Amino acid sequence: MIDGYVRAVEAVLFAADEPLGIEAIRGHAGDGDVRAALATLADHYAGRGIELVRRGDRWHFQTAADLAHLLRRDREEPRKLSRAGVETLAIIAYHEPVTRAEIEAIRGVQISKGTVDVLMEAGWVRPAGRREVPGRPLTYATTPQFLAHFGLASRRDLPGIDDLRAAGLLDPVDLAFENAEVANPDEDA
Amino acid sequence: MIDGYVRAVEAVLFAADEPLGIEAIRGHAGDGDVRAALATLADHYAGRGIELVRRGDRWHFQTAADLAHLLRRDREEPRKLSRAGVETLAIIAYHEPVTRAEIEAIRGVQISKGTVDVLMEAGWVRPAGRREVPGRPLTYATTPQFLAHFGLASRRDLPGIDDLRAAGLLDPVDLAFENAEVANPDEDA
Amino acid sequence: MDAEVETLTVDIDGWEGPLDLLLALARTQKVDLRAISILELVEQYLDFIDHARALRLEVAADYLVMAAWLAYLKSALLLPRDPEQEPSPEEMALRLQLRLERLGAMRDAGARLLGGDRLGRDVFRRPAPEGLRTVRKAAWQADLYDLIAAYGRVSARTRPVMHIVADRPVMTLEAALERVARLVGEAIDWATIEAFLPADAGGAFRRSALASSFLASLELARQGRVELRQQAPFAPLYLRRPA
Repeated sequence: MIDGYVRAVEAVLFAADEPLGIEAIRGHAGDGDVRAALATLADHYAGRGIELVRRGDRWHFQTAADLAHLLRRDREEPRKLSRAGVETLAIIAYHEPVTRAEIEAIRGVQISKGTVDVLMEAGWVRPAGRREVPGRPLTYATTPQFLAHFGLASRRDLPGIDDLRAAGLLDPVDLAFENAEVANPDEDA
Repeated sequence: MIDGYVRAVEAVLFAADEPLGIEAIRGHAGDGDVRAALATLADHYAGRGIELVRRGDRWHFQTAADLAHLLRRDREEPRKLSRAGVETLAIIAYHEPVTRAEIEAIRGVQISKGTVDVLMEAGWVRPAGRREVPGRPLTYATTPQFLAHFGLASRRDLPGIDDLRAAGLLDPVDLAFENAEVANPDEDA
Repeated sequence: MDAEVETLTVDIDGWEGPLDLLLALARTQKVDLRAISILELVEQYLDFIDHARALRLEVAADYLVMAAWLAYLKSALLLPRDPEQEPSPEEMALRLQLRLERLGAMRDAGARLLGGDRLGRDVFRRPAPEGLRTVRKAAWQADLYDLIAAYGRVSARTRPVMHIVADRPVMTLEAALERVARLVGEAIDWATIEAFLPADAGGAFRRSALASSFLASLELARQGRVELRQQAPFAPLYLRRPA
């Protein structure tokens, strides 16, 4: 059975909002052999999830140091990349190394800083040195994780412009509409 | 030697800033038999200066109640409740879910708006849906923090609730009245 | 007993309504609420109110309403029974006793609740725990199709595009103007617009000829060189030379 004074010291240390010295502990737990109680407690808690630790001449309980990783959990939440994100990633993949200004020229739309940040956070894009032109703008390129994520052996596996055209992915909207009409010539017959 | 999983659960509960449910514990300690670990820990700490207690479906460590006299000094009293506040809280706890009108029927007086607000602000009372009767009045019930604050493992631990229920004192007067008449058919003979 | 009533008098403002006051008075009888004498309680209450008013203390209306009801209850309990009376005085007395019991039970329950081991007063949690954190990390999703479709979209948007208009059989507006003006000059009476189309026109060319001839008719009507008539929307459109 645990000694009455030891359990008083245990409770006092647990409820304290800062490490306590011997006298402060005695002030709460009452007269007794505080050092002996501390030694008993340190011994009892050794190897448990909680440890009694000494900081200078003060004592406190803390979570066992080797379990600190349990207190911070990372949780992954799937999120769909935005349209701007996918387009920017595609331009980088097809044109790397490419500067932000070049990406904007190709997209025809400005890109926000957050867009490239998201791609870097995802691990798909990395800074790839500076272009030796006035202003020395940073260039971007894809990473090995990018190839792995999209199941590509290399960037050469990306379909070329001709492939895209053949797949109908390059057709402007009005041309696509015209084709649809030809495909259904008797629609209004 | 303490089991690795028990130790993890111990560390997580020690580090938590609020009582934790089984799933939250598992979220940090990882997969394992949380209930078994909790039982082991509760057993281990029984009689020590710190105890592992269950409050509703959540668990936390706290100091042993019999050591209150060592720890109470220099501490502010928790918020002082008015008499109306105490009675209203008791009525909600013993009758939940309960409407304002039902609370007023028991107390024989209207409750001011502030009374329920104070209980909600303290985190002890919450709105608990509407009663499906004309006017659809809001009902109130207690929260997990209520159990934690008042040291109750569950609502079944409310002091004297079984006796009160057995004596019919938790039934409305109308119902009790009918029962009383049935029990004493010759009362006014 | 009188002395206790006396001490209660001082505190007229301290009561949470008439029922609360009644409960406090009932407790001075020092018996279980189930064994309370309602008649005695009524006397106590009425005495209390009389006393308060004698001292010119403000007595709220609901206490006076209760006093009136209790005075009525008292007379009903004491006077010979009226069998027609509903509810009976005994029932009213029992209801009052049940209400007092319930309020008393909740008051005791509240006191016991407050007297328990309260967190922050009797038992303590760690004041400054490390805390647990769950860091939410986005796992970005996109697949290869999204990627190449996006590139196609960007290319389509920004590359020069050559528009090719397919060669289709059409009747120009100029041809239709010439044709309708000539034919209407030959016609004597009203004729539908279809009569002005080439007899061998079919398919896409016929639709084009109809559209152009219709526009030509409107233009000629504007110039006063043709008259138009249509009985109803979508009814046949007739043309003739102005009279």
